[in-house]
Amino acid sequence: MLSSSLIFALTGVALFALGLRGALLHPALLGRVLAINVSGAGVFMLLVALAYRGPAGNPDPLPHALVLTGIVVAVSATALALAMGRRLRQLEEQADD
Amino acid sequence: MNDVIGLSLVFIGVGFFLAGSIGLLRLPDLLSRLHALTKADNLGLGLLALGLGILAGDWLIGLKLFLIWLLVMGAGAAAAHLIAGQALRREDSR
Amino acid sequence: MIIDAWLLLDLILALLVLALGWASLASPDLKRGVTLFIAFGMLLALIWARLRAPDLALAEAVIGAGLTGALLLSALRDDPGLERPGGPGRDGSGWWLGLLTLALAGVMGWALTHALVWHPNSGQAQAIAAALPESGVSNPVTAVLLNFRAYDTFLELAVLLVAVLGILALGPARPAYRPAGPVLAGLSRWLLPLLVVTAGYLLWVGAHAPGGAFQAGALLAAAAVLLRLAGQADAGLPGPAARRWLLVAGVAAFIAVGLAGLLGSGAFLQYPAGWAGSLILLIESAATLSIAVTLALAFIGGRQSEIPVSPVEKESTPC
Amino acid sequence: MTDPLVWPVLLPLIAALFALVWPRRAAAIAVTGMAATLAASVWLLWRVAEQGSLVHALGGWQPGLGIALRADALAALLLLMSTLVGFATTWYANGYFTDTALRERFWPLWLLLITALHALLLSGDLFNLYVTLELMGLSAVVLAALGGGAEALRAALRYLVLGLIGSLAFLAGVALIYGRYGVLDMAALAPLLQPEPTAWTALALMSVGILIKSALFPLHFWLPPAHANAPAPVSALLSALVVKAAFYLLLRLWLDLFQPVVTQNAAWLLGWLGAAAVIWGSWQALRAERLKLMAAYSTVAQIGYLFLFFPLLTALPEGPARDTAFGALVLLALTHGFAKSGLFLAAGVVQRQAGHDRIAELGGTARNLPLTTFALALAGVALIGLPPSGGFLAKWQLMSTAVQLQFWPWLLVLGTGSLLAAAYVFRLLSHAFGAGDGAQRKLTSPGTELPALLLVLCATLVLGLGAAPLWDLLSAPPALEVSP
Repeated sequence: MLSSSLIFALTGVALFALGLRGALLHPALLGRVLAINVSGAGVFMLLVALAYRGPAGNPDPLPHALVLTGIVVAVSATALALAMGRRLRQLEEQADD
Repeated sequence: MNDVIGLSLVFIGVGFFLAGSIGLLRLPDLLSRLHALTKADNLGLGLLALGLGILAGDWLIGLKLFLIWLLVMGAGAAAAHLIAGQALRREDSR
Repeated sequence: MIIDAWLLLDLILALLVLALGWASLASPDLKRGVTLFIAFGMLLALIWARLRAPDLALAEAVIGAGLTGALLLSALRDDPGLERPGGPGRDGSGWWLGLLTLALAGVMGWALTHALVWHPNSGQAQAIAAALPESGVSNPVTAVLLNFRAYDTFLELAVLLVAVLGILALGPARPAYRPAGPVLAGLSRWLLPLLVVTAGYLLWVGAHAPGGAFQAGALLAAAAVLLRLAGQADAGLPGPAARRWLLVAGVAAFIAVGLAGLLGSGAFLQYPAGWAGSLILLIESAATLSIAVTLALAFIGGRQSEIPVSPVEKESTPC
Repeated sequence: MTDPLVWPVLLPLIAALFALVWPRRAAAIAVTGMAATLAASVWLLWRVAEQGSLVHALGGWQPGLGIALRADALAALLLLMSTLVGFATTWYANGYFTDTALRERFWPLWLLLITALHALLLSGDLFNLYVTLELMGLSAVVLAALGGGAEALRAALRYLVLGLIGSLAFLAGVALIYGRYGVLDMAALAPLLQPEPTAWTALALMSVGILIKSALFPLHFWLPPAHANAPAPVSALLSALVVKAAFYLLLRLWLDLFQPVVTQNAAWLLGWLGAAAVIWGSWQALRAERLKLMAAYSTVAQIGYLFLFFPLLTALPEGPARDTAFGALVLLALTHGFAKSGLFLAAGVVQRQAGHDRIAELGGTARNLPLTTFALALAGVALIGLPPSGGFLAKWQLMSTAVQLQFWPWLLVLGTGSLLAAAYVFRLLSHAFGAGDGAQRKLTSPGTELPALLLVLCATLVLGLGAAPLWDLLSAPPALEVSP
């Protein structure tokens, strides 16, 4: 019963859990942002795997569209988080001076 | 016949990639690693593109593959130059 | 028993992507982690292509690996202290969270296997294929994004807008890079027109082949990133007032077309018969500009007018 | 003929775009936009009262292939509350931000947050809900960081990271649902759902994601610093609406969509977490030294009360008794929304006039700011649950339902929670009425004090006296049963 869909869907689940653990535990903000991206990639992989219909069939385009939306949301959130982290560090440095 | 030539070119190209990757992992310092990587990858990709072009048997696809090769060579050369320059600068400041 | 060659390839890809994901998060050196993450993104693009999702492969390569990578690397440049391992964190107390996520993965895997093996379903593929001729485009992913589920894309552009407004509200831009040396300058002279032309091509071709507004916008943004790396502080963007108009263009185009549909046929975002293709291209063109400016501003990282006068001397653009 | 469903989403969004392009006119644009949104929300509620529920198939596509907007009485009532609170806080914010540059940055984001709230309330599609959750989360985070200080930014960053984790968990649940059932439209999905591994796991993932955002104990820890350090109008919106929108989503999933999947034990788990939130949040509110922190912890407690309803509603069979309990839940949510937003606005006034919000040093506030102190007191009345507020009726109904089901622990929780609430409210008022010159009256225009007063009047008088029609409206059939 092992199919390409199942392999990548399970890999997606593993990446999701791996990223979740990192997002909760990584000591640095940048690491957490990385982890959230890995976790998101896991969910995306789950969706793309679900859409796959074998080498002959046409894949279901709906999950592809969802993932495209998800990728763009992820990059927006990443950019915002990094900008906030940079601003916070500036404020902390000012406070230290 | 074309298939045999194409496939063997692809395999030789993959071999160059493999050699480049091993060089990246095994060579002692940054500059020699860069050397191994750029040379092997440029040649490997060229052979790969050529082989795939022959396999496809379509001059338009071949042209596209050739353009890809050119682009990667240009970008790769510039990137290697930047990395090497950065490395040298760091050594100077040390 | 002979294992299918595809399955073998899939297993290798799956193990490789897991290893890269793990290594990028486990690395105590964040610079190494970011580099591994970019490789992870490229591998993802490969997997999307393998799973016959070329639209996603394009988007992942440009956005997921490319722009996200550039953002992460520039965050490291701003704060070299980040590379050091350690820092405030919950050391050692997180083992139970690790166990919890492991259990979660187990449960999800079980549920998924249950769904995939015993209850396979075809999703919306047939409904989409049946409605595709009426959608105005022949690339099914574009049809979903800009017609069937255009409302998602509409709100997604609003998400982009919020993110960029947030970044602009937070503070001044990151310091500019030093002017490029001859090699980088030469490269960008060659690459820039190529990127712009490719972006235009992707926008146009999205109607019937892989591509579309997001990939095109991201490529344009990549051109801006290249310009900024080569030392141009404003990344080739127009002035503040024009930027505002460009930022709202995508959402505004959606609203205008949507309202026309609401007044004409009673449903928001309903395209009049025969006009769907052109209206989608109109929305996509506006969205491409908005996405490009948004992502470029995200890379610049703040308000331009307040860039520190004395640029910080950083060793990120040699030559 | 067009229907009102898209307007509550579109109007604030259009206003946001105009406010961005014409920053000088942003305040006027925001007030106009909110007034128009208010009209649309009233129109929507009126149509829902007339028809029971509304559906708008976006793009003219069959929901399932496309996305549908849906409104029933619950959505329409929350939408109206959201617009009223949004309107009052917009009015208040107009005088709050004195720095021109900050004002110009504030307005578009503010209107985008309101857009996100309304899009969430009206969405009928699981993936679209994910997009609205992200839109709401990101705009809320940015607004919470707008206070500027390192403390606010640190809290906002934690809020962001947790919010993103929550959204991803939600999305993972949505992916599982699509993998098993192939549908994202909630109305089309409802008849397909069965109690089985995929549905359980998906519901668990989505619920955890939303519980983080609705700050149910013990996932509440991000809320107090984020809400207490944000600018006052933003705190009001975050506490009254953003948390409530996440709760609304949970309500939709547990009582509507996943009803056949939910087990009584799971509902009890939520109920007990709610009970812990009531006790812990009220206790922390009593110990808080700052007024805004007290208000934020009180939100943790008040969210807890809402969760006490879950096991009762799951245990009750369909019928008038369940409808009444459900009405009480909605009444409590609405009361808290009005009371808490009023409390935060009043706290903002006090903080501005006194230069701080340390409760122990607020002596003289009653003399110097009588209207605002009155608003604080009325908000307290609603939060404790004294008559004639909506909170009184709702808690009374909660108590009698618990008695009817012989679920005695809830009486203890309600009693303790109300006593603690009374304690923290009276502690605040005793300081405010005490001697001192904590809050010196500087220039105060009616626009500063009135919005808070109007909001708490809604919580106490309007909802207390107008509860009966609300109950009637809610016993109409839910939206999911109506096909387009």
